Amino acid sequence: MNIGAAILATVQVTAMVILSPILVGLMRQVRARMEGRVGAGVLQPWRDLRKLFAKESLQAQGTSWVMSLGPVVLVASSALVCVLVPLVGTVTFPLIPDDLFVMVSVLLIGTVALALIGLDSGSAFGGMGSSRHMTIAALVEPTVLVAVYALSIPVGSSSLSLIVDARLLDPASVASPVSLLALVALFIAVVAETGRMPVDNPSTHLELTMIHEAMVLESSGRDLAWLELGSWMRLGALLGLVGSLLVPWGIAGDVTPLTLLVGLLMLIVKLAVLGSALAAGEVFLAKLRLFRVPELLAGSFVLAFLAVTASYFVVQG
Amino acid sequence: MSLIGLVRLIRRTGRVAEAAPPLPEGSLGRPASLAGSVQVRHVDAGSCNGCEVEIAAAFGPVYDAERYGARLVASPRHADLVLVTGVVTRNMAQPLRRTVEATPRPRMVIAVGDCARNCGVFAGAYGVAGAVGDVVDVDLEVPGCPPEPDAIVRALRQVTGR
Amino acid sequence: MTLVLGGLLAQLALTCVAVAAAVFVVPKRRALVAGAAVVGIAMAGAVTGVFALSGGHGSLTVPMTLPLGPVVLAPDRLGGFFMVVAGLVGAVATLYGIGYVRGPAASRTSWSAMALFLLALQMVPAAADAVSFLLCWELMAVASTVLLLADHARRAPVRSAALWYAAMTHFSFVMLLLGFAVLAAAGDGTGFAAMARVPADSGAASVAFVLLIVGFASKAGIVPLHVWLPRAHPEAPSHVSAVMSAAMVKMGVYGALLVSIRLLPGGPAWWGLLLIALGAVSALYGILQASVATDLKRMLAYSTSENIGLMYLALGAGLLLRSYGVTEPADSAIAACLLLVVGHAAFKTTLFLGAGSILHATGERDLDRLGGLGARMPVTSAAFGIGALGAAALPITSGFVAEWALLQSLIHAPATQDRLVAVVMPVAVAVVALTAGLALMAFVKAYGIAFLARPRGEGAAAAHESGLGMRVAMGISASTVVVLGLAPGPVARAAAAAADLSGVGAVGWWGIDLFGIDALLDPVALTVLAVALAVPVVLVSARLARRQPRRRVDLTWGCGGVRLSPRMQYTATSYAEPLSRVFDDALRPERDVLVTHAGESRYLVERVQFQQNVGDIVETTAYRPGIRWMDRVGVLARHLQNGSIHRYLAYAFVALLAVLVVVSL
Amino acid sequence: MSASLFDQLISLSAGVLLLTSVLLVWKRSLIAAVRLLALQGAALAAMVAVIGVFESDLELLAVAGLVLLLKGFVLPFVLDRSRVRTGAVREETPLMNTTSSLLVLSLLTMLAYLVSQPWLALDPGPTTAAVPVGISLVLYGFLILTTRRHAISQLVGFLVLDNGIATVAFLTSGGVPFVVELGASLDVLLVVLILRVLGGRITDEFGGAYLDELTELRD
Repeated sequence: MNIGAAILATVQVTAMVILSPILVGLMRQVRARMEGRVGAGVLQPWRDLRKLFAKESLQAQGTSWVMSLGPVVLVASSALVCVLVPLVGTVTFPLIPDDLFVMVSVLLIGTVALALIGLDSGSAFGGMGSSRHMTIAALVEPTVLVAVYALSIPVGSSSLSLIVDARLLDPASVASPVSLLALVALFIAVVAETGRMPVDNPSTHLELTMIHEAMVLESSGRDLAWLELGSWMRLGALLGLVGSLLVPWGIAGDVTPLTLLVGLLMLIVKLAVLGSALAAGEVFLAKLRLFRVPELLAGSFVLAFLAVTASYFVVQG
Repeated sequence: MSLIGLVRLIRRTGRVAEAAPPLPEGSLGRPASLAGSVQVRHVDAGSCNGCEVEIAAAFGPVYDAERYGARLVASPRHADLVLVTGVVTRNMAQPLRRTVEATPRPRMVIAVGDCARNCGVFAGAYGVAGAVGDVVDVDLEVPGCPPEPDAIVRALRQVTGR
Repeated sequence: MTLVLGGLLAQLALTCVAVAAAVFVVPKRRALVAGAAVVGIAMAGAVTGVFALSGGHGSLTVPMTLPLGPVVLAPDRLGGFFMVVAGLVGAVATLYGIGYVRGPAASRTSWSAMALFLLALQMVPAAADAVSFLLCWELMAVASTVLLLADHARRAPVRSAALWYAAMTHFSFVMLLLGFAVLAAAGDGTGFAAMARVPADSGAASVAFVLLIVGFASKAGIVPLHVWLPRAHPEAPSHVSAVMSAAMVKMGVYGALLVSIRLLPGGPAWWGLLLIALGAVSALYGILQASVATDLKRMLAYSTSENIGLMYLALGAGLLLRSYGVTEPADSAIAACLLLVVGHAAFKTTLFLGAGSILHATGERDLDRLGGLGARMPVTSAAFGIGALGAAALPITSGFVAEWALLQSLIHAPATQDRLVAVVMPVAVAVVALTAGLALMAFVKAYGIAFLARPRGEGAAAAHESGLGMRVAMGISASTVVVLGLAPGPVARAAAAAADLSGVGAVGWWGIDLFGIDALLDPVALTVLAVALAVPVVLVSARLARRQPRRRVDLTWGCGGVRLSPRMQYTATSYAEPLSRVFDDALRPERDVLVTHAGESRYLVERVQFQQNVGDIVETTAYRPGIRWMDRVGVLARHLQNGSIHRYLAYAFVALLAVLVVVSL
Repeated sequence: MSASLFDQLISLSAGVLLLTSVLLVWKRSLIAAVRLLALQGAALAAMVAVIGVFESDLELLAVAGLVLLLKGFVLPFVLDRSRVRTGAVREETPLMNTTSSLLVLSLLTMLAYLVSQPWLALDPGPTTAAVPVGISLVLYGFLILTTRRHAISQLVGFLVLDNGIATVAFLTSGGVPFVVELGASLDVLLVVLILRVLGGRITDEFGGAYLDELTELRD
């Protein structure tokens, strides 16, 4: 069990390290095509990363170890999330159940690392980004946990692999209103957490409208490369999670070369479809004013809440 | 515009980017690590905004400089290339030096437009500190008043090599 | 003589030694000698607690001259649990205090009060009947008031804080007195054993429950009875704040546990709902105030309100589920409550000690003037950082484990199949989640603003690391936060023993296993995995660093600006601004923007002044009118007492007549 | 139609009813409101039709057609016309901000589930399981009525309320006699038309249809 889980963990992390920049490249490419551009190609994020790793890092006076350690923490937390989420398969370490609460808190470690980097730079921009980022993170939290609650009710556990396995056994449950409401809520939370439209504009150049970008304005070279990679891996893992919950088929229940290969292919397909859909959706959206973001989050909270209430009464009523 | 209207517009418009011209012969001593990916920080050192319009066009859908791996960024910390326009006014001389200094190495500086190269029509004006080359080291110059987007894209392609 | 009895006797003896040392040793050595003795009291208390927790028995009867009867001390397992917590917190805080105290906080009175305070903290959970409990409770209140008043001569806010504290703590005392009186009457005896015979579904039990919970909640800082907390904690010396927040306030939780699972087990469902409601309001309000507060210690005080709120919520959930007969999730919730007690004790001690070091080094509590302390005070920075991680409930700290257990027990409530539970639990999960999110924000703010970037004030720029004793104390408490986060198993076992819980245990040596609800967490395994994943990243980073070393530059990027001053950085106020706008209705901050125009011009501005004050809305709306009313009554009452001896004699005469009339009837 | 399919279809249409009304509270755009209302009407008609097919009740199917015609097309159309006439696009300043109304919404849903518990206990089944949705709709309708200020939003709230009552009626009594439904529907239509004429007149006279301004009419 442990060896199988270790193999699966390695496969998942490696796959996400390789795939997540390509996913971002794909999303940019979809967007470029819809805008009538040619686009830089899906491999452009990888070219950017390669270049950034070769560049020097600058450290301004007054900044501290957070500037250099923060990016490493972010990448490590994203990698841990990639292990905890059933992306390719549902085999887990016996002592480390893929508990959703644990996953969320590991994700939050990365959030905190980013926020501290923003504050450490000591510029007005960094503080601004950090403050907005944390405000949104705080308000997303109820949606995420209540959605988790809704998902956990049918199986009586917050373990992701159990939830996915249960969905495999009973495909009808995926399309039930409860599950759909919870997934929509979770998806809005993912959008907010990873700084996509309409909460944050990932391609903005205007400091005053930034959230994520403002925090990393001060980072350069390999620090920036780690930060980008870490954020992309988060995006990939969370989209993969939504994908696994929405379309659980093809996910590996045990560790053999064939099942792993099928799981991996399914993961690539799911990520490609979800990423393209997200990017295409973003073309139609304008960024929300910062103080209207709580409305969006309150809405997603209501959906999650309805999912919980309904599932109680539907299951037992 | 409604959702359906936007979908129609997207479908009707299709691709607006012009076909890529052949890769210019670059004899530029560019750092090998910048191949394929160049992040650009733009500094307006005292321009009349004519060059800005052209730069915007170069990164717009028609010329689409992004397809060659160049991208505008918000901070010199993220940049490899500083794109300077306009004569350097007295108030902008120090910020320009700081911006170049804030860019991690290997880095390059491109002076865009005649003003940036040799002060153009503003030469000798009282608020002018000099051309870009007088303040920081310039690696590449793009002539023109203002230069055409094509020229700017050519210069960028010399750096990215795509 | 049993071990427990020996421990109790040792505490009393050490208290005598400590008071004698405080009174007789020369001021130069007083802190060291008296402090050592006080540490001894606390450690003896902790050891006694361990004996009691592991099932040891022992009873100590201290005869009193008062007509109330002797004080009987006989700790049970639950009491032992709290004795361990209070003892360890007291020991670490006192160790810190030895190096920290200066001026009036180092006086004879203060050290004697400290000894009595720590003794009282041990005796409250050890008390075996209501009278002893109330006496110890009062001793605890008086000793802590004296400690709080240490600096009263120099600073007016101290006096006001002490007044609020004294008033609230006596309100609490009166409520407890009434509550225990009702129970004693119903159970025919003041012993806890006699009280436990009162059936929980009787009317008297409910009346007593409400009175006692109100009394304990006011000690615990539950909203709306929390008003003394944000005043007393900032003004007390920091090591005293640490003990007050991490140990004394917990006695309010101990009291609630005592009433609800030991004296009156099996109460109706609304008891649980009452506790959940109190806890939820308290948690949300506390953390909202904490996240917009700029005074570091005030922020920590509100965060205490929040954490106690979570404990009440957990206990309430446990009671609610028990009343539906769902034992395992209920027991997990109560275990979560105890884990929160331990976790909070560890990280709040660390945070208050860290705040004390900052105050010591910079003379500032205002976050808006701090900054850049990470480079100047590395040990404090590390300790405070770990404490902040704990308070934000992130892995691998004690706070995380506790909150994880709480959430797990809440989501396993569906087993009850009841609509009330179905409605309450999602709300509880949402409250816990929002609280966790806001706590994250609050503590990122506290740590990031105080320790990172550049100093915002002169005090922060001139800061220096604190002395050895203080650093050691902070180190001990910070490592406790991590150790408890890594190895929650033993604590879970202790909690299971203390409150007699089923379905809660340990997996392996250190992991926690809520096998009753099929949820386990092994932080060590998680950490090993995280480290295994981080190692390649670190290796790649190191390799790249060798090839291309980091280059130091002068300025952070500020758009090429020439005059970058530290005042341009974000402050704690600006950090919380978006949040205070989102929660405008709940916080009602007062904002003033004063624009001074240059000359006659409407367009040229000479100066813009911004002022913001986030008051405590509970205090302004609920307490102020009451205080005004009491003031008026007081003015009227003055007419009764005008100094005329004839009038006083007349009062006595009237009273005599009244008594005679009553007797004759 | 099999029982499980019936089950799924009922819960699906109930889900659409609930979702559209949540969106009605969420969105402030009046254009979206009209479209959502049409969708809601269609979902209600679908629910009636499903019950009709399951119970092989021709009368119910006729009612479903009527509901679809009236609530899916006629009423939204009338509403849209009056919206165009007042020239309003958005509910600009509701009395309660969106975030708060969404939170209130979740509390109302909870309340709806609580009060409908006796029904569920009495006769558990797919139709009764959807009763809370109807009650929620009634409560949401009241919420919209009390917190919105534009006359069109008021009409929207009124129609949501009516849809809620209709949902509960169809689900609990297994169908309303055709005549009764016809009468009720015509009443609603009449109310909407009268309000529409009134609103139009008021707009012509005063240049706006905000209720706050209408209080001045009393003087």
